[in-house]
Amino acid sequence: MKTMQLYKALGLTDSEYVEILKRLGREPNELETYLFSAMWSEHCGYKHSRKYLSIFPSGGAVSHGENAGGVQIGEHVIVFKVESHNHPSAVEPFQGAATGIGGIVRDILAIGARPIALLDSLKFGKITNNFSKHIFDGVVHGISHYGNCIGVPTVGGEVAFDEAYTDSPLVNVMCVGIVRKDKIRSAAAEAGNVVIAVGSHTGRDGIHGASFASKELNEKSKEDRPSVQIGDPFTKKVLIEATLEILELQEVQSCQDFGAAGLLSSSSEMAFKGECGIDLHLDKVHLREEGMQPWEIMLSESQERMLFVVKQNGVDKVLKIAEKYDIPASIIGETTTHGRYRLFWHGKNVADLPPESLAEGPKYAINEQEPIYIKQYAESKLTKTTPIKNAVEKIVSDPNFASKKWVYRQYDHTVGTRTAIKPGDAGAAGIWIHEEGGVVGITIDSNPRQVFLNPYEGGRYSIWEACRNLISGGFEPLGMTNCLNYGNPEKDEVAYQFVKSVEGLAQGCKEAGIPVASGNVSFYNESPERRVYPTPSIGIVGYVDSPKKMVKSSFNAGETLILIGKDIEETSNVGGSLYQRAFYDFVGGKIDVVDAKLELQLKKILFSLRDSGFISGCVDVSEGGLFGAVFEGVKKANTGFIGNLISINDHEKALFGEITGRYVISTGNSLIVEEFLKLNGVSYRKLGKCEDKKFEFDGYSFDLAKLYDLYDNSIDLEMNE
Amino acid sequence: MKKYKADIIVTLKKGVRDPQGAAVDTVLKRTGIQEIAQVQTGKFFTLDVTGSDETNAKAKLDTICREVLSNPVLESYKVERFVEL
Amino acid sequence: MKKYKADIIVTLKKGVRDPQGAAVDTVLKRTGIQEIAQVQTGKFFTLDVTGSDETNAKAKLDTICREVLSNPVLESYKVERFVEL
Amino acid sequence: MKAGIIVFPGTNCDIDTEKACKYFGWETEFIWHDDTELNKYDIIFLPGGFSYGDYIRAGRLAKFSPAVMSLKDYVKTKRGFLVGICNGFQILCETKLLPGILSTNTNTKFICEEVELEVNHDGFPKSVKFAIAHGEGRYIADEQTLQGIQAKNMIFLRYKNNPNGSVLDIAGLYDKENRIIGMMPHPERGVFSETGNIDGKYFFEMLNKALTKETVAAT
Ligand SMILES: Nc1ncnc2c1ncn2[C@@H]1O[C@H](COP(=O)(O)OP(=O)(O)O)[C@@H](O)[C@H]1O
Ligand SMILES: [Mg+2]
Repeated sequence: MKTMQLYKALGLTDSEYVEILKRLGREPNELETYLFSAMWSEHCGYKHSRKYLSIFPSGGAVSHGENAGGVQIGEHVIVFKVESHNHPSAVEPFQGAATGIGGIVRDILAIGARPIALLDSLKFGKITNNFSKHIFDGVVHGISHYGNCIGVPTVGGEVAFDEAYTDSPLVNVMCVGIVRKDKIRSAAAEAGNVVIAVGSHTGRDGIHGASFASKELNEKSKEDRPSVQIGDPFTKKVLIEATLEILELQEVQSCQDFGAAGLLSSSSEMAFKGECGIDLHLDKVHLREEGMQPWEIMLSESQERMLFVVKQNGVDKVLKIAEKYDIPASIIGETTTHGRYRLFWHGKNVADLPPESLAEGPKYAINEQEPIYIKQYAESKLTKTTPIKNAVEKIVSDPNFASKKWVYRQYDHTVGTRTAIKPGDAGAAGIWIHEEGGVVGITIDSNPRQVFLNPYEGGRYSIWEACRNLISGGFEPLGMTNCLNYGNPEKDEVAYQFVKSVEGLAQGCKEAGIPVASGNVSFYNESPERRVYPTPSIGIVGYVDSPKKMVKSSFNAGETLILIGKDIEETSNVGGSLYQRAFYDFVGGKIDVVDAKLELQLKKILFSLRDSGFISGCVDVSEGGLFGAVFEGVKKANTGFIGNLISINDHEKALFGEITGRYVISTGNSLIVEEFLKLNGVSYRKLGKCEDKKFEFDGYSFDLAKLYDLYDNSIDLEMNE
Repeated sequence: MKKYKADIIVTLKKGVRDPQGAAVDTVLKRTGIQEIAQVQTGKFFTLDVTGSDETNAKAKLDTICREVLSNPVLESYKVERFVEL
Repeated sequence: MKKYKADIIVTLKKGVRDPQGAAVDTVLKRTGIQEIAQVQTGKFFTLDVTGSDETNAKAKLDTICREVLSNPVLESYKVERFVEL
Repeated sequence: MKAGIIVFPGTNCDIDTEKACKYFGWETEFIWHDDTELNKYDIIFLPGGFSYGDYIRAGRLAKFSPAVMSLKDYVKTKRGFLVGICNGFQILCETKLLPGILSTNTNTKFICEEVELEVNHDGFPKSVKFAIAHGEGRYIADEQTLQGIQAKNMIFLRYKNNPNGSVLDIAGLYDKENRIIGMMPHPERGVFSETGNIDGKYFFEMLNKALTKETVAAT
């Protein structure tokens, strides 16, 4: 095919092709056209998002702009990043999710860090839908299969079910690693070194994966066979150990993982970041299949491969380590001072480009006009109500609120002997950092309905809700990572959602004082019938310097419960609350606006109470509202509650309405705590007392055993029926 | 309604990597049992399927194979045996 | 040295519970394709084996099946195909 | 006292086991699966994980490793302790060092949780809580084998709420004659209070006691 026709077939636009001609001063050859099409795809090139992501604050983050970023704790850096594997998981849930884990682990590894924890943020269609069930089952199985096998505990995450995700499920996975500060590796290469590929043989799998991830899903996607890869966690586990051993070598100058667009992306980024040239001899790459062409070798997304740039005198050492682990390795090129990105095929120069022309693709501005739905939805009102007894049973058995044990029971969450807070124990997971003596708290969270109703405020809302997960456990939030899942950014509505929510997220991070260390963007999560809610998954990492300072999120019998922060009023905006969606299929109204000053004050107060030991439990109030927070806290201690929760006429809103800026705490010293709150001018309300076997409030009483049973078993029943 | 028994073999499509097969290969080689065995692994199923007649039952079996037992994205299947019970 | 290609099917022995088969049954029921299908699962392998002659190669194949591909406590195997390459 | 931990490609509880051994002050070394010199160890661990990816069956491919093939000799001549945890238990059964076999959990899913166990051993609490994390932990054996196990009083651990369908609720076996212990639960995950559970200490203390006595007697 002439390259003129080829570029269109590969998804490059006319204007992009003109841009390529301009940059090269000539026509690209066929191979070069392939290279541009992959590197300038949305997935690799971030062409619709790069312009906007630059507003994220990054000051204070370590390794920002590398494969993953992190925050410093003592002598160590905790590295973290989220990545999406939405599109592959929609077509092949098991392998799609498994290779998602494989991919994010490689990013952490490329920094030189040992992966110590995984989290996942999952979104599916309604659990009652058979297709969604199938995807849900497969995705969880895939994560369990891969994560368990490589021995990295999956310690937390979130799972939500909503019709909006029926055609485009979201599978976001987060990995956290640890590395000594002085051992961090960069992807930037220096001239005069040897390039070595280590790991699995390169095959024809995943070719075009990058452009596939940048497409809307339709019926034909099922036939996109080579775009989905098979994960090999066994080889990955061995590769992790081999890579960490190789990175101990002084002679290793830089390291990159093979991610989207495989060898092409990893090697061109190394050259670009290091401002050096690179010569690759593609016939030297170890291949799995015969007859592979240069473009296939460059674009293959075969899993479980790493790329190293090594000083001449370290080459043998690297090869020896690979041999010990029975992993294939080959010397495939060298870094040079000529500053060009050159490919050779049996000695013949087949591509010759400036690295920046690949790495720095086009940047597009997108529409930022407010779409009409925003006003319409803001003005819509909910008029229906449910008797409170039914409502309570409904919320505890709703799969969005109910226990996710069915999921995390399948994840090995204790391997590594670091898990200080297990899934299901609290809003954040806890990983013991014995190297420094404290515990890292990790959460991944999202508020898609709120972001949908008000992208900017929804962005701030999401940041603070994630922060509250950490703060309630006693952790100081330190750094953020994100995965931004949206529909097609070329459509006005989506463009607005994206731009405004990114602004809101950035603002939220500034208010919370946390840098954005890393992130990922996934567009085109829509089908002709449905589009996902704008769903930024927010991962936040925090720290507490001693395990003893962690605050439990269980409320014990005999303790008093106190609500601190905002209280629901008749005029409170509770748009986006789960109960509205779950009971009435309603998404509308206004969302509550975060009061950052209050949030910071509450953090300070909670940490003082934590340090003085007067508070024994704390739960942030989120999905399920005040009722949800109280129920979850007492459930964890297997006790009950007697008191008053309802403050306004609309009982449903009082119990389940979601607003920001509040926590429920439990204490055995309520007098002292109340005195302290008054002294500091924090508004609070005493709710009642925890008492075994009872669940009563405001004249309503419930069969506690039944509620617990519904909460524990709803998802199980749905999946095993 | 007639009832049939079917055997089905599901294998990975050409070009798709088979990590399990590769691991067995490594072990066979290590132990010296067999140098290059080119092991490829697959799944085997036996099941009963009902239908008004053979065509109908076979169509149903096809759906089962495509929708449940295999994923056409990665795998292909073969009906190895199909007999009336 | 002669080279042969063999297909092997490994199935659970009679009386050994097959949870995977039961799980497929559940899915079939859930999707409404088939009420009860009595699914039984097994494993399928294709591999190359060399030997001085057919008897020799077959003996080797037997070892591979018994020692690697199946566990006689639980499973039995059947050589489905054995052809010279 | 010297402990050795056999590491296969795919093992993932090697470091955890080492951490636990060191906590008890044992000199601890990793044994790469190609090594065959085992007799210098007083105790050998086959740790948890997915040796060779657990492809084909859990533990099946590991049995061909030189280290595993040397274990029979270690058991006979050195008479040190041999402890298989999780994948290690699976390997012990696949190599017939312990009777029976471990198969897919009845719910077909991987199960990770803390389970209550009934212990059958003097000097051990009657009941402990250990973590389990496995997909193939359903213990199976034929009638005759089970009779033998019971006759020799080999059932060391039993699940109180059988999570995986194991026959007779078997979670661990102890062949006292040959000093081989195999168990699905992970005592090494229950040593540090920072991670919530410390029941695993009983297990290491039990080994510590048995071995210290011998070391003292030998010197
Ligand atoms: N939403 C985001 N927020 C902050 N940083 C981002 C975001 N998306 C991507 N990045 C950063 O851009 C870089 C490239 O991202 P990505 O293409 O996902 O990396 P990789 O190619 O390693 O998978 C990384 O440093 C990543 O952290
Ligand atoms: Mg990367």
